[in-house]
Amino acid sequence: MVAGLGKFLVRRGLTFIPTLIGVTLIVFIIAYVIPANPVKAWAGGEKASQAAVEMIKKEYHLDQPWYDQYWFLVKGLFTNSLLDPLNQEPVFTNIGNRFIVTFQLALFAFLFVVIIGLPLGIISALKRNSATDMTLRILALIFISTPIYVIAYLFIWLFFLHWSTTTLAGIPPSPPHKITHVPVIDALLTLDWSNFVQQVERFWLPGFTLGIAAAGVLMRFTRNSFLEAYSRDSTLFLKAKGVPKGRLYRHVLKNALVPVITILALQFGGLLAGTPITETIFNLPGIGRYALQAIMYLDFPALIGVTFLYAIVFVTANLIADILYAIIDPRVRF
Amino acid sequence: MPEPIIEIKNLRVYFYTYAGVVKAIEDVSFNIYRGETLALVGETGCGKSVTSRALTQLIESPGRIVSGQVLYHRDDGSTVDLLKLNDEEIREIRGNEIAYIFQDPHSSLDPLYTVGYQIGEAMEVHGKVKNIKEGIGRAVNILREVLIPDPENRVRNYPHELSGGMKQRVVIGIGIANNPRLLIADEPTTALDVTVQAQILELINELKRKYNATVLLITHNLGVVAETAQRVVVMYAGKVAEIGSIDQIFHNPLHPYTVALLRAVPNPLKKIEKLESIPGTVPNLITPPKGCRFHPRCPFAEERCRKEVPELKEIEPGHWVACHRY
Amino acid sequence: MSEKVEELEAREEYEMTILDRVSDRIIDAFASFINIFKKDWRRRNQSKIKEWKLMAYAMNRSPPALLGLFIVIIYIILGIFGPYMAPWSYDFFPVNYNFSTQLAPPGSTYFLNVTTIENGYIVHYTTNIHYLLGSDVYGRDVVSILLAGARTAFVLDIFIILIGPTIGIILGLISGYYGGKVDETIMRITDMFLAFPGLILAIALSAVLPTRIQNFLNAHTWAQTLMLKLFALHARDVNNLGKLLAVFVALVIVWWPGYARVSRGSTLTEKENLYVEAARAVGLPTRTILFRHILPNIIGPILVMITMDFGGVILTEAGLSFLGLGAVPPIPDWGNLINQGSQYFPQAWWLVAFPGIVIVTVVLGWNLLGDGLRDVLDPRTRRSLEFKLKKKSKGGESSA
Amino acid sequence: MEPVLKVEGLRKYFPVKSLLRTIGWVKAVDGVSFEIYPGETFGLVGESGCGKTTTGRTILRLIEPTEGKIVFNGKDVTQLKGREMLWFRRHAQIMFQDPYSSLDPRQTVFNIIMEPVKFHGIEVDDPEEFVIRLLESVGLNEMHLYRYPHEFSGGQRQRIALAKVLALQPDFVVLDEPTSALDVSVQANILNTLKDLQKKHGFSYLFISHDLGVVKYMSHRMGVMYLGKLVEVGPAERIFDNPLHPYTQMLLSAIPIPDPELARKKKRMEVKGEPPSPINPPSGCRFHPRCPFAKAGLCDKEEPPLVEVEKDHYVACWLYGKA
Repeated sequence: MVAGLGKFLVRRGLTFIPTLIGVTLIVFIIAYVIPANPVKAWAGGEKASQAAVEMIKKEYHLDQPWYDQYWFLVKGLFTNSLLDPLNQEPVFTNIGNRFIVTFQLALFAFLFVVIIGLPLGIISALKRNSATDMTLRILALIFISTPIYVIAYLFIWLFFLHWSTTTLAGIPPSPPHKITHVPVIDALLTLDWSNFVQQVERFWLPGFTLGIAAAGVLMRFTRNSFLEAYSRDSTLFLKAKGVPKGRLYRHVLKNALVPVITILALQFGGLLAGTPITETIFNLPGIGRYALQAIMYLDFPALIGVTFLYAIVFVTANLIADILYAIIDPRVRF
Repeated sequence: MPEPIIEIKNLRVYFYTYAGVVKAIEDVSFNIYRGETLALVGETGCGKSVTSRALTQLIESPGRIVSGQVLYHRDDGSTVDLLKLNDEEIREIRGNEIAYIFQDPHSSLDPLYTVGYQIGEAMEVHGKVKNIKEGIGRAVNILREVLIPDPENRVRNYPHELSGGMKQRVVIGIGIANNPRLLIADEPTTALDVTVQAQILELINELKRKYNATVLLITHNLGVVAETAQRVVVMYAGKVAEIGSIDQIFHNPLHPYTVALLRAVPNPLKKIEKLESIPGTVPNLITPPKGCRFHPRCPFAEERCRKEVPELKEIEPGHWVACHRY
Repeated sequence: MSEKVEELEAREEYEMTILDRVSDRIIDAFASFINIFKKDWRRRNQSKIKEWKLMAYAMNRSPPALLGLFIVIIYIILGIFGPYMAPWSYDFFPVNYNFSTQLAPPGSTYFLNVTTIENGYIVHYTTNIHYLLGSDVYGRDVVSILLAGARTAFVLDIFIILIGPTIGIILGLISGYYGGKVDETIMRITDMFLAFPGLILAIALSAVLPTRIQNFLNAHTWAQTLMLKLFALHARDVNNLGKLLAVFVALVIVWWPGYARVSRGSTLTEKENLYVEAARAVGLPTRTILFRHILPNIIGPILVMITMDFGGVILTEAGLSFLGLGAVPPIPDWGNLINQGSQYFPQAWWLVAFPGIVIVTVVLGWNLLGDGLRDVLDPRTRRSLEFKLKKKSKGGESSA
Repeated sequence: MEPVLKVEGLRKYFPVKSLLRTIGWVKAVDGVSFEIYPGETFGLVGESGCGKTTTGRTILRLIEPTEGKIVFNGKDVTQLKGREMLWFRRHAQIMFQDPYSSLDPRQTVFNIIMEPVKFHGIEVDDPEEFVIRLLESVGLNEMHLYRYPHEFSGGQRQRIALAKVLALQPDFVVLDEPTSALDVSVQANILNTLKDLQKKHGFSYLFISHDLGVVKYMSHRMGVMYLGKLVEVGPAERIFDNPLHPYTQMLLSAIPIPDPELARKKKRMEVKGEPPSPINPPSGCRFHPRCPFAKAGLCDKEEPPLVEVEKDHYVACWLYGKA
């Protein structure tokens, strides 16, 4: 069984390699091939001196053929020697701290997605075709239809300006003991309550805002998945066995979760994607905003770093989904 | 005189579907006698599965048991109407005193649990074992009983690791786990190959003898009926057409439907010049034909058949038919 | 118990409503219209016409879907005629040295001395400008921008959804039908695009593409004219088209992979159906099998997805302009108004609230419609309606 | 008489893949030879996974054969291309098992029947009249012309499929379990229609089924397949009266007989085991692990050839070979 799982993971992992290569290639095309003249922008805009432009060209191998440029880029990414032309720091060093903020934001959002989406989806399915179900279904559609940048301002007005239940400036310091490097988890692990409360106060609203659309998607998906699992013949057979309701629902839920897990993994990736807007509005120094900045200044080494990171997170989330999938569903392993 | 274990009286089940009210079975009455194998035969949609499921209220929404009685005679002499029991009471009977085997072993089992767990669960929910773990231990013996080779290792297998025939053995194992008094086998071999079918039927007969159980066998295959049952109930379009012993049904069929059905089946051991087919199609049960439901396809139909619903009448001892010709 | 049965039966009957008659008329008119061009069309497609009518009945019985349809129709009307219904041009802002019309709150009115050139003469006149929903940071009327912005959103929406999903569906069909190496290649490429968070890819593309697109536009006058007509913009905005179209290209690139995946999946299941093999057995070419047989059978769920994505495109497009990409002033755009408002929040709340309400309403409209279509496209719903209507009419006859 | 179809040494192997490598082959059809004469029905029986359906599809090149010759009206089908392939597609047809998925749900009956006719360029004066004529010949009528498949019952759909086959006036039709999804009363109807059409038009049928009773009713000659190989071939009557191969005997004893008296008298043979996977079939005679007469050292080592034991009756078993 374990051998089967290992083999499955190797097989799955292998298919990710071309994906990652492809992703860097796409970014390369976006960053180097499409723009008219990025070098000028890096060197300081239209007024850049010829000498500075030449120097940058040499430094980033821009005078070389495209495959050399690409190789330089990929090598730079893996050895973290690729410098951000704006502040001359290695790209991943710049990204490091920001990623923790973004990750923590996505974590909060994810938590809201799960605690709103799953139970409401299940309730909707259990009370199918009732008024409750109808209300919840429309609520889910409203969640999906409301853009982050609208809901964010509504919430800021309500929770920040009106009730002052959250804070919008700065970010709380990380707890002194670093275990996972994610502040809120570290605070929880080291039982540092004051820091934990600070983290929650700062992050719950952006997380909630970011997660609400995905929660709507999850609600709909969970409902359908649960109903589908409930309508299978195996459910009738369980009833015929004389299995009580509680245990029956446990069987159904476990079956319904199999597809839900894939969606959850995809949603985690999707939540990261939504961070540029949320971070801008809530003033959080994460990679979403870093990416925006990089784009505005045509700072392509930084952009490549960020997108590469996103792709890795996405791929990892998929891999985790596959592992969970294989753990829940014995059929996948073969 | 054989004593009945189940008496079904005027059972009526309707389905409130998107398309309207499907009168799936109407006024179905027959007895199941202790220790016999009773076959319920009929074509797709005739209501044989619905009847068998209605016995323990296993009717899913949008279906509904509209009226009728299912009198169940317990060993201690007491009698209960299964349709009057509440959810918990009927649950205690299902899988315990009355167990089911369904048609498709691939979809009956939960793919996410081992076969040992699923057998153990059947015992645990009826308090036959303290916990699932003990149940899994007992499952080994059950797998051995349904002739699965290497049962010690097989209990840890998931359903997808077994062949169709083996899965059906597991389903049978779940059925007999609590030593039921009535085993309802709903098309247990339809999804299987002939050679495997023969083995499974053999196994059911074997177990029936061993546990002295009663079997209700639902099938559309007249061959299976002839080889395994003692008595037959023939259903057509939600009603009972004819009841009798297998010799009565096969050698002296009375209902025109039974007669036609027997002439439509090719017998591989006989020389057949021409199969006879039944004209027309099975009626729509949302708006079933008035009078005798078979009259639009019946060669002997007369005015009366179009108007009056025929009653089930006993023509010779144990041989009942619902037809105006008798 | 039997009382309950009768009650259930009674509740399940339907009568033709006024809406049903209206939808019948529309469908009949449409059928007669086609009948003019194709001989015998109506008779040969009577089953299909009946099906359409039943679909309409199903729709008529779902208030949320009707609401969605209503919103969508309004959106389409505004998308076409919005710029011409606006009280002021999208780039009109009064310049006055005595007072500022910038960030005027909703309901305020200003008297203006206007100087323009008409037919070669300089004309002075006074008028007043009433900011029903306030004005933006330049002093432009929010109502006018919302109306003109409907066109921007609508044109982008329609063309992105026409192109992106079409590419995706075709690739998915090919990938699913052929399998093997073709499938592997297409799906790996799709995976690469899916591995990017859509918004990030769109952001990056809309940042790098404008110059190239602008260069192309500058070289091709016909393209310039076409785009200005499409978006109902003044000729002086020609230099802003590059940024606007960058969003278009970016979203098309972002929008195909999802469809490729879904239609590949459906094709894989659909090709297991024997009618596909039957088509091969009589020698039909692959093209016919793919587009005449498989596509019509998998299109149902995809149509639902497309309907809902009409909303999704609006959300993303407005999101990009909220971030300062794509449409920038003076091009009228809903997301851009919110962008402006975010800098003066909460003082200029109307710049967030009104475009926000418009976006949520339109997106919700598409989503409600899509959700309703899911039921309408389900054949079981139609069978049921057919039965209930038939039964009702029969009952009516006997009592009469 | 020249056979319509002659199959020689037909093989179809499907690769089994793991981690991009082929680790084995499913030998679905492994060296099958038979011929079908004009106006004849050749029955093919066997349990699921024995390769009978793959045989049918490979003959029509819906699946490309791995090896072997398929000669149809004198031409080797495996070599056909372009126009000649279209000729073959027109003259050799197939009717499928499942009437619910074999008709495109989005096409009217008229289109379903006319599409291949138009495609093959068959001249028809009045298409409507032509299709109505066809529908009438299979027991439907003009009322059904512009309806969709979902408006019909299973039996009616099989009739539509039959009308579609008739429209191209083929010489040869593969019938792949055409009635196994239908109820017995409808089945008899379809089988009789098939027989009548054969008499009228002189079709040759390859009749694939797992139902021995139906095969006996339909076939003139038949073959019994086990794990990709033909184990017994001969006139249908002869095989049922005197089954020679132990597998055929086992099948006949396993099949339930719809007559209690005959069932009681029937000679019974113990049914052992389940069919093994075709990935790694047993060596020698593939039936030997389940065969009560298997001789160690012979049946598990050497594969028995198909030999003529009595006139026109072939069997692949060492019981009749090396005496």
